[in-house]
Amino acid sequence: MRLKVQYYALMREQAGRSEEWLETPAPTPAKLFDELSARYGFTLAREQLKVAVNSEFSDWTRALAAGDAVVFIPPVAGG
Amino acid sequence: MRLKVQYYALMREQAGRSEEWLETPAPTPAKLFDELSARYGFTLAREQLKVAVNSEFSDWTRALAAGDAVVFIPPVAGG
Amino acid sequence: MFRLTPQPIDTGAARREILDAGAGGYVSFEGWVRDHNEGRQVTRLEYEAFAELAVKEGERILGEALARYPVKHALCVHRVGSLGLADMAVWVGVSSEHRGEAFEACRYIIDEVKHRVPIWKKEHYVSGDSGWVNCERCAAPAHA
Amino acid sequence: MFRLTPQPIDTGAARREILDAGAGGYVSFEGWVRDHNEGRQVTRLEYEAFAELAVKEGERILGEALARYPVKHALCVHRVGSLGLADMAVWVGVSSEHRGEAFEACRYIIDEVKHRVPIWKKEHYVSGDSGWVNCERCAAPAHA
Repeated sequence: MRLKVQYYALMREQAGRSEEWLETPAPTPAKLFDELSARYGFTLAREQLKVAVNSEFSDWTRALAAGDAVVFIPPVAGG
Repeated sequence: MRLKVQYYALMREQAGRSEEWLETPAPTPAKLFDELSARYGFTLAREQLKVAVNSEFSDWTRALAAGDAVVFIPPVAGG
Repeated sequence: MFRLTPQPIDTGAARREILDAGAGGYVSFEGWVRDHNEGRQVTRLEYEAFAELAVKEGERILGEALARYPVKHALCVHRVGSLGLADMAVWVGVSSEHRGEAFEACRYIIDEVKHRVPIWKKEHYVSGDSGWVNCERCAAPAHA
Repeated sequence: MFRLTPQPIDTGAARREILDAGAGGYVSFEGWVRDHNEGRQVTRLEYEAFAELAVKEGERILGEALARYPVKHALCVHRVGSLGLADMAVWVGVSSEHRGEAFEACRYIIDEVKHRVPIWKKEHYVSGDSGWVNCERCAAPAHA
Protein backbone atom coordinates (compact mmCIF):
# COMPACT_ATOMS: atom_id res chain seq x y z
CA MET A 1 0.00 0.00 0.00
CA ARG A 2 1.34 3.40 -0.98
CA LEU A 3 1.03 6.17 1.63
CA LYS A 4 2.26 9.69 2.21
CA VAL A 5 3.91 10.60 5.50
CA GLN A 6 4.59 14.21 6.52
CA TYR A 7 7.03 15.10 9.28
CA TYR A 8 7.10 18.13 11.52
CA ALA A 9 9.42 19.55 14.15
CA LEU A 10 11.49 16.91 15.96
CA MET A 11 10.07 14.13 13.77
CA ARG A 12 11.14 16.03 10.64
CA GLU A 13 14.66 16.45 11.97
CA GLN A 14 14.96 12.80 12.96
CA ALA A 15 13.48 11.51 9.69
CA GLY A 16 15.66 13.95 7.76
CA ARG A 17 12.77 14.95 5.50
CA SER A 18 9.47 16.84 5.48
CA GLU A 19 7.49 14.22 3.64
CA GLU A 20 7.79 11.03 1.68
CA TRP A 21 5.67 8.58 -0.24
CA LEU A 22 6.30 4.99 0.80
CA GLU A 23 5.16 1.45 0.21
CA THR A 24 4.22 -0.28 3.44
CA PRO A 25 2.44 -3.38 4.68
CA ALA A 26 1.40 -1.53 7.90
CA PRO A 27 -2.39 -1.86 8.32
CA THR A 28 -2.63 0.89 10.99
CA PRO A 29 -0.86 4.12 12.01
CA ALA A 30 0.53 2.25 15.04
CA LYS A 31 2.23 -0.35 12.88
CA LEU A 32 3.43 2.32 10.47
CA PHE A 33 4.98 4.22 13.35
CA ASP A 34 6.81 1.12 14.57
CA GLU A 35 8.17 0.56 11.08
CA LEU A 36 9.37 4.14 10.65
CA SER A 37 10.69 4.38 14.18
CA ALA A 38 12.88 1.33 13.50
CA ARG A 39 14.10 2.97 10.29
CA TYR A 40 14.78 6.50 11.62
CA GLY A 41 15.42 5.89 15.33
CA PHE A 42 12.72 8.25 16.60
CA THR A 43 13.40 9.14 20.22
CA LEU A 44 9.74 9.73 21.00
CA ALA A 45 7.67 6.73 22.01
CA ARG A 46 4.29 6.24 20.40
CA GLU A 47 2.59 7.00 23.72
CA GLN A 48 3.99 10.54 23.54
CA LEU A 49 2.50 11.22 20.12
CA LYS A 50 -0.83 11.74 18.46
CA VAL A 51 -1.49 10.85 14.89
CA ALA A 52 -3.44 12.49 12.09
CA VAL A 53 -4.70 10.85 8.91
CA ASN A 54 -5.76 13.08 6.02
CA SER A 55 -5.43 16.21 8.18
CA GLU A 56 -7.67 15.01 10.97
CA PHE A 57 -6.80 13.45 14.34
CA SER A 58 -7.11 9.68 14.18
CA ASP A 59 -6.99 6.55 16.31
CA TRP A 60 -3.76 4.60 16.15
CA THR A 61 -5.76 1.51 15.20
CA ARG A 62 -7.66 2.96 12.25
CA ALA A 63 -7.35 0.95 9.02
CA LEU A 64 -5.07 2.76 6.60
CA ALA A 65 -6.03 3.03 2.92
CA ALA A 66 -3.87 3.61 -0.14
CA GLY A 67 -3.20 7.31 -0.65
CA ASP A 68 -3.71 8.26 3.00
CA ALA A 69 -1.55 11.10 4.36
CA VAL A 70 -0.22 10.33 7.83
CA VAL A 71 1.34 12.76 10.33
CA PHE A 72 2.87 11.81 13.68
CA ILE A 73 2.30 14.68 16.08
CA PRO A 74 4.89 15.23 18.83
CA PRO A 75 3.90 17.19 21.97
CA VAL A 76 2.70 20.60 20.81
CA ALA A 77 4.07 23.91 22.08
CA GLY A 78 2.18 26.76 20.46
CA GLY A 79 1.68 30.13 22.09
CA MET B 1 -15.82 76.73 60.79
CA ARG B 2 -15.08 77.44 57.16
CA LEU B 3 -14.90 74.43 54.81
CA LYS B 4 -14.73 73.68 51.14
CA VAL B 5 -17.17 71.22 49.57
CA GLN B 6 -16.73 69.83 46.06
CA TYR B 7 -19.54 68.18 44.14
CA TYR B 8 -19.39 65.58 41.42
CA ALA B 9 -21.87 63.89 39.10
CA LEU B 10 -25.39 63.67 40.52
CA MET B 11 -24.39 65.63 43.62
CA ARG B 12 -23.05 68.45 41.44
CA GLU B 13 -26.26 68.60 39.46
CA GLN B 14 -28.43 68.61 42.58
CA ALA B 15 -26.29 71.19 44.39
CA GLY B 16 -26.16 73.28 41.23
CA ARG B 17 -22.43 73.91 41.67
CA SER B 18 -19.04 72.19 41.48
CA GLU B 19 -17.70 73.58 44.72
CA GLU B 20 -18.33 76.11 47.42
CA TRP B 21 -16.77 77.47 50.56
CA LEU B 22 -19.18 77.54 53.44
CA GLU B 23 -19.44 78.35 57.12
CA THR B 24 -20.86 75.44 59.10
CA PRO B 25 -21.29 74.26 62.69
CA ALA B 26 -21.16 70.61 61.51
CA PRO B 27 -18.50 68.76 63.52
CA THR B 28 -18.43 65.71 61.20
CA PRO B 29 -18.99 64.84 57.52
CA ALA B 30 -22.22 63.10 58.57
CA LYS B 31 -23.65 66.27 60.10
CA LEU B 32 -22.40 68.35 57.17
CA PHE B 33 -24.18 66.00 54.77
CA ASP B 34 -27.45 66.31 56.69
CA GLU B 35 -27.16 70.08 56.58
CA LEU B 36 -26.46 70.21 52.85
CA SER B 37 -29.02 67.55 52.03
CA ALA B 38 -31.68 69.68 53.72
CA ARG B 39 -30.50 72.69 51.71
CA TYR B 40 -30.24 71.04 48.27
CA GLY B 41 -32.66 68.13 48.52
CA PHE B 42 -30.17 65.41 47.63
CA THR B 43 -32.02 62.28 46.56
CA LEU B 44 -29.23 59.97 47.70
CA ALA B 45 -29.27 58.86 51.32
CA ARG B 46 -26.06 59.03 53.28
CA GLU B 47 -25.92 55.22 53.39
CA GLN B 48 -25.53 55.21 49.60
CA LEU B 49 -22.50 57.50 49.68
CA LYS B 50 -18.90 57.52 50.71
CA VAL B 51 -17.09 60.62 51.82
CA ALA B 52 -13.61 61.98 51.25
CA VAL B 53 -11.81 64.64 53.28
CA ASN B 54 -8.75 66.30 51.75
CA SER B 55 -8.74 63.87 48.83
CA GLU B 56 -8.74 60.71 50.92
CA PHE B 57 -11.58 58.41 51.93
CA SER B 58 -12.79 59.19 55.42
CA ASP B 59 -15.13 58.00 58.16
CA TRP B 60 -18.41 59.87 58.41
CA THR B 61 -17.64 60.55 62.08
CA ARG B 62 -14.20 62.09 61.64
CA ALA B 63 -13.76 65.51 63.27
CA LEU B 64 -13.72 68.23 60.62
CA ALA B 65 -11.18 71.04 60.82
CA ALA B 66 -11.26 74.51 59.32
CA GLY B 67 -10.06 74.48 55.73
CA ASP B 68 -10.94 70.84 55.12
CA ALA B 69 -12.14 69.92 51.61
CA VAL B 70 -15.09 67.53 51.69
CA VAL B 71 -16.47 65.43 48.82
CA PHE B 72 -19.58 63.27 48.98
CA ILE B 73 -19.09 60.30 46.68
CA PRO B 74 -22.16 58.78 45.02
CA PRO B 75 -22.05 55.18 43.73
CA VAL B 76 -19.19 55.01 41.25
CA ALA B 77 -19.52 53.74 37.68
CA GLY B 78 -16.13 53.81 36.02
CA GLY B 79 -15.10 51.46 33.26
CA MET C 1 0.46 53.45 37.08
CA PHE C 2 -3.07 54.82 36.84
CA ARG C 3 -3.87 57.74 34.56
CA LEU C 4 -6.88 59.80 33.57
CA THR C 5 -7.05 61.34 30.11
CA PRO C 6 -9.50 63.56 28.26
CA GLN C 7 -7.96 62.34 24.97
CA PRO C 8 -8.66 59.05 23.18
CA ILE C 9 -6.58 56.33 24.85
CA ASP C 10 -3.46 55.46 22.86
CA THR C 11 -3.34 51.72 23.45
CA GLY C 12 -0.19 51.28 21.36
CA ALA C 13 1.76 53.68 23.55
CA ALA C 14 0.27 52.21 26.74
CA ARG C 15 1.20 48.70 25.63
CA ARG C 16 4.79 49.72 24.91
CA GLU C 17 5.10 50.99 28.48
CA ILE C 18 4.63 47.50 29.86
CA LEU C 19 6.55 45.47 27.28
CA ASP C 20 9.28 43.45 28.97
CA ALA C 21 11.69 40.97 27.41
CA GLY C 22 11.33 38.85 30.55
CA ALA C 23 7.55 38.66 30.15
CA GLY C 24 5.97 35.87 28.15
CA GLY C 25 2.38 36.97 28.36
CA TYR C 26 0.34 40.10 28.15
CA VAL C 27 -3.37 40.53 28.86
CA SER C 28 -5.32 43.68 28.17
CA PHE C 29 -8.87 44.75 28.81
CA GLU C 30 -10.73 47.53 27.02
CA GLY C 31 -14.09 48.88 28.11
CA TRP C 32 -16.12 50.28 25.23
CA VAL C 33 -19.24 52.42 25.18
CA ARG C 34 -22.10 50.08 24.35
CA ASP C 35 -25.12 51.11 22.31
CA HIS C 36 -27.43 49.87 25.05
CA ASN C 37 -27.61 49.39 28.80
CA GLU C 38 -30.36 47.83 30.86
CA GLY C 39 -32.71 47.80 27.91
CA ARG C 40 -32.22 51.44 26.87
CA GLN C 41 -30.62 52.72 23.67
CA VAL C 42 -27.57 54.80 24.51
CA THR C 43 -26.27 57.58 22.22
CA ARG C 44 -23.30 58.86 24.21
CA LEU C 45 -21.75 58.97 27.68
CA GLU C 46 -20.09 61.54 29.87
CA TYR C 47 -17.43 60.42 32.31
CA GLU C 48 -16.56 62.60 35.28
CA ALA C 49 -13.82 61.89 37.83
CA PHE C 50 -12.78 63.16 41.23
CA ALA C 51 -9.32 63.23 39.74
CA GLU C 52 -7.04 63.46 42.74
CA LEU C 53 -8.67 60.61 44.64
CA ALA C 54 -9.30 58.59 41.47
CA VAL C 55 -5.58 58.51 40.72
CA LYS C 56 -4.71 57.67 44.34
CA GLU C 57 -7.23 54.84 44.51
CA GLY C 58 -6.27 53.59 41.04
CA GLU C 59 -2.61 53.48 42.08
CA ARG C 60 -3.54 51.55 45.22
CA ILE C 61 -5.41 48.98 43.13
CA LEU C 62 -2.43 48.52 40.80
CA GLY C 63 -0.16 48.15 43.82
CA GLU C 64 -2.47 45.48 45.25
CA ALA C 65 -2.46 43.60 41.94
CA LEU C 66 1.34 43.66 41.79
CA ALA C 67 1.55 42.43 45.40
CA ARG C 68 -1.04 39.70 44.95
CA TYR C 69 0.03 38.31 41.59
CA PRO C 70 3.61 37.77 40.41
CA VAL C 71 3.26 39.97 37.33
CA LYS C 72 5.83 42.28 35.75
CA HIS C 73 3.95 45.50 34.99
CA ALA C 74 0.42 46.81 35.20
CA LEU C 75 -1.08 50.00 33.81
CA CYS C 76 -4.59 51.45 33.70
CA VAL C 77 -5.77 54.46 31.71
CA HIS C 78 -9.29 55.84 32.12
CA ARG C 79 -10.87 58.32 29.77
CA VAL C 80 -12.94 61.26 31.04
CA GLY C 81 -15.27 63.66 29.20
CA SER C 82 -17.76 63.01 26.44
CA LEU C 83 -17.60 59.65 24.63
CA GLY C 84 -19.50 58.29 21.64
CA LEU C 85 -20.57 54.74 20.86
CA ALA C 86 -17.70 52.23 20.65
CA ASP C 87 -15.25 54.74 22.14
CA MET C 88 -12.84 53.25 24.64
CA ALA C 89 -13.54 54.30 28.22
CA VAL C 90 -10.87 52.32 30.03
CA TRP C 91 -7.78 50.28 29.20
CA VAL C 92 -5.93 47.88 31.49
CA GLY C 93 -2.72 46.09 30.53
CA VAL C 94 -0.66 43.55 32.47
CA SER C 95 2.55 41.83 31.43
CA SER C 96 3.71 38.71 33.19
CA GLU C 97 6.09 35.81 32.95
CA HIS C 98 3.18 33.36 32.89
CA ARG C 99 -0.24 33.95 31.44
CA GLY C 100 -2.39 32.78 34.34
CA GLU C 101 -1.32 35.61 36.61
CA ALA C 102 -1.70 38.17 33.84
CA PHE C 103 -5.36 37.17 33.37
CA GLU C 104 -6.01 37.21 37.10
CA ALA C 105 -4.29 40.53 37.74
CA CYS C 106 -6.01 42.22 34.78
CA ARG C 107 -9.40 41.03 35.96
CA TYR C 108 -8.68 42.10 39.52
CA ILE C 109 -7.72 45.57 38.36
CA ILE C 110 -10.77 46.22 36.20
CA ASP C 111 -13.15 44.78 38.81
CA GLU C 112 -11.69 46.95 41.57
CA VAL C 113 -11.47 50.05 39.39
CA LYS C 114 -15.15 49.75 38.57
CA HIS C 115 -16.09 49.36 42.22
CA ARG C 116 -13.75 51.73 43.99
CA VAL C 117 -12.40 54.54 41.81
CA PRO C 118 -14.47 57.75 42.02
CA ILE C 119 -15.50 58.02 38.38
CA TRP C 120 -19.09 58.44 37.26
CA LYS C 121 -20.86 58.12 33.97
CA LYS C 122 -23.99 59.71 32.69
CA GLU C 123 -25.78 57.95 29.88
CA HIS C 124 -27.68 59.88 27.23
CA TYR C 125 -30.50 57.93 25.63
CA VAL C 126 -32.13 57.90 22.20
CA SER C 127 -35.28 59.07 23.96
CA GLY C 128 -33.53 62.34 24.85
CA ASP C 129 -33.24 61.91 28.60
CA SER C 130 -30.20 60.85 30.58
CA GLY C 131 -29.16 59.25 33.83
CA TRP C 132 -26.19 58.64 36.11
CA VAL C 133 -25.37 54.96 36.04
CA ASN C 134 -25.88 53.19 39.39
CA CYS C 135 -27.86 56.19 40.67
CA GLU C 136 -31.07 55.75 38.77
CA ARG C 137 -33.33 55.07 41.70
CA CYS C 138 -31.68 57.74 43.78
CA ALA C 139 -31.90 60.35 41.01
CA ALA C 140 -35.66 60.46 40.97
CA PRO C 141 -37.18 61.57 44.29
CA ALA C 142 -40.55 60.15 43.16
CA HIS C 143 -39.01 56.66 43.30
CA ALA C 144 -37.34 57.09 46.67
CA MET D 1 -11.56 32.62 13.15
CA PHE D 2 -8.11 31.11 13.57
CA ARG D 3 -5.25 32.18 11.33
CA LEU D 4 -1.56 31.39 10.88
CA THR D 5 0.77 34.07 9.57
CA PRO D 6 4.47 34.24 8.73
CA GLN D 7 4.28 38.06 9.09
CA PRO D 8 4.30 40.08 12.33
CA ILE D 9 0.79 40.02 13.80
CA ASP D 10 -1.13 43.24 13.13
CA THR D 11 -3.02 43.56 16.40
CA GLY D 12 -4.73 46.79 15.34
CA ALA D 13 -6.30 45.12 12.31
CA ALA D 14 -7.18 42.00 14.31
CA ARG D 15 -8.82 44.11 17.00
CA ARG D 16 -10.91 45.97 14.43
CA GLU D 17 -12.28 42.67 13.18
CA ILE D 18 -13.97 41.99 16.51
CA LEU D 19 -15.12 45.51 17.42
CA ASP D 20 -18.87 45.55 17.96
CA ALA D 21 -21.07 48.44 19.05
CA GLY D 22 -23.08 45.97 21.12
CA ALA D 23 -20.00 44.83 23.03
CA GLY D 24 -18.95 46.59 26.21
CA GLY D 25 -15.77 44.70 26.88
CA TYR D 26 -12.79 43.38 25.03
CA VAL D 27 -10.02 41.15 26.37
CA SER D 28 -6.89 40.29 24.46
CA PHE D 29 -3.93 38.05 25.15
CA GLU D 30 -0.51 38.29 23.52
CA GLY D 31 2.19 35.67 23.88
CA TRP D 32 5.69 37.10 23.54
CA VAL D 33 9.05 35.42 23.08
CA ARG D 34 10.74 35.49 26.48
CA ASP D 35 14.48 35.86 26.93
CA HIS D 36 14.55 32.75 29.10
CA ASN D 37 12.77 29.44 29.62
CA GLU D 38 13.37 26.81 32.28
CA GLY D 39 16.55 28.50 33.36
CA ARG D 40 18.12 28.85 29.92
CA GLN D 41 18.86 32.08 28.03
CA VAL D 42 16.91 32.14 24.79
CA THR D 43 18.06 34.12 21.72
CA ARG D 44 15.32 33.28 19.21
CA LEU D 45 12.56 30.80 18.43
CA GLU D 46 11.29 28.97 15.40
CA TYR D 47 7.62 28.11 15.17
CA GLU D 48 6.45 25.36 12.85
CA ALA D 49 2.84 24.37 12.22
CA PHE D 50 0.97 21.50 10.63
CA ALA D 51 -1.07 24.21 8.97
CA GLU D 52 -4.13 22.41 7.73
CA LEU D 53 -4.89 20.64 11.01
CA ALA D 54 -3.78 23.65 13.10
CA VAL D 55 -6.41 25.85 11.45
CA LYS D 56 -9.08 23.16 11.81
CA GLU D 57 -8.32 22.58 15.49
CA GLY D 58 -8.01 26.32 16.14
CA GLU D 59 -11.42 26.92 14.56
CA ARG D 60 -12.89 24.16 16.71
CA ILE D 61 -11.52 25.82 19.84
CA LEU D 62 -12.99 29.19 18.87
CA GLY D 63 -16.32 27.50 18.18
CA GLU D 64 -16.23 25.87 21.61
CA ALA D 65 -15.49 29.23 23.26
CA LEU D 66 -18.41 30.90 21.46
CA ALA D 67 -20.72 28.04 22.47
CA ARG D 68 -19.56 27.97 26.10
CA TYR D 69 -19.44 31.70 26.83
CA PRO D 70 -21.95 34.31 25.66
CA VAL D 71 -19.37 36.44 23.85
CA LYS D 72 -19.73 38.39 20.62
CA HIS D 73 -16.60 37.60 18.62
CA ALA D 74 -13.36 35.70 19.07
CA LEU D 75 -10.24 35.64 16.93
CA CYS D 76 -6.83 34.01 17.25
CA VAL D 77 -3.76 34.65 15.10
CA HIS D 78 -0.61 32.56 15.50
CA ARG D 79 2.73 33.47 14.01
CA VAL D 80 4.99 30.88 12.36
CA GLY D 81 8.63 31.07 11.29
CA SER D 82 11.61 32.65 13.00
CA LEU D 83 10.95 35.04 15.91
CA GLY D 84 13.25 37.22 17.99
CA LEU D 85 13.00 38.25 21.62
CA ALA D 86 9.82 40.13 22.53
CA ASP D 87 8.23 39.26 19.17
CA MET D 88 4.59 38.31 19.39
CA ALA D 89 3.92 34.62 18.82
CA VAL D 90 0.17 34.54 19.34
CA TRP D 91 -2.73 36.96 19.73
CA VAL D 92 -6.22 36.19 21.02
CA GLY D 93 -9.04 38.74 21.14
CA VAL D 94 -12.58 38.39 22.46
CA SER D 95 -15.35 40.99 22.50
CA SER D 96 -18.33 40.55 24.76
CA GLU D 97 -21.28 42.35 26.23
CA HIS D 98 -19.94 41.76 29.74
CA ARG D 99 -16.33 41.52 30.78
CA GLY D 100 -16.44 38.31 32.84
CA GLU D 101 -17.21 36.13 29.83
CA ALA D 102 -14.58 37.90 27.72
CA PHE D 103 -11.87 37.03 30.28
CA GLU D 104 -13.05 33.44 30.55
CA ALA D 105 -13.36 32.89 26.82
CA CYS D 106 -9.96 34.45 26.10
CA ARG D 107 -8.30 32.27 28.70
CA TYR D 108 -10.07 29.17 27.45
CA ILE D 109 -8.90 29.85 23.91
CA ILE D 110 -5.22 30.39 24.72
CA ASP D 111 -5.12 27.41 27.11
CA GLU D 112 -6.66 25.09 24.53
CA VAL D 113 -4.57 26.46 21.66
CA LYS D 114 -1.41 25.76 23.62
CA HIS D 115 -2.49 22.20 24.41
CA ARG D 116 -4.21 21.08 21.24
CA VAL D 117 -3.11 22.96 18.12
CA PRO D 118 -0.27 21.25 16.22
CA ILE D 119 2.31 24.01 16.44
CA TRP D 120 5.85 23.46 17.71
CA LYS D 121 8.61 25.73 18.79
CA LYS D 122 12.35 25.27 18.79
CA GLU D 123 14.32 27.42 21.19
CA HIS D 124 17.81 28.60 20.33
CA TYR D 125 19.98 29.30 23.36
CA VAL D 126 22.83 31.68 24.13
CA SER D 127 24.99 28.59 24.53
CA GLY D 128 24.52 27.81 20.82
CA ASP D 129 22.40 24.71 21.08
CA SER D 130 18.67 24.38 20.64
CA GLY D 131 15.71 22.25 21.60
CA TRP D 132 12.08 21.55 20.79
CA VAL D 133 9.96 22.75 23.70
CA ASN D 134 8.10 19.92 25.51
CA CYS D 135 10.32 17.36 23.75
CA GLU D 136 13.58 17.88 25.57
CA ARG D 137 13.78 14.48 27.20
CA CYS D 138 12.66 12.72 24.06
CA ALA D 139 15.14 14.56 21.85
CA ALA D 140 18.22 13.08 23.50
CA PRO D 141 18.42 9.27 23.18
CA ALA D 142 21.01 9.22 25.98
CA HIS D 143 18.31 10.42 28.38
CA ALA D 144 15.65 7.98 27.23
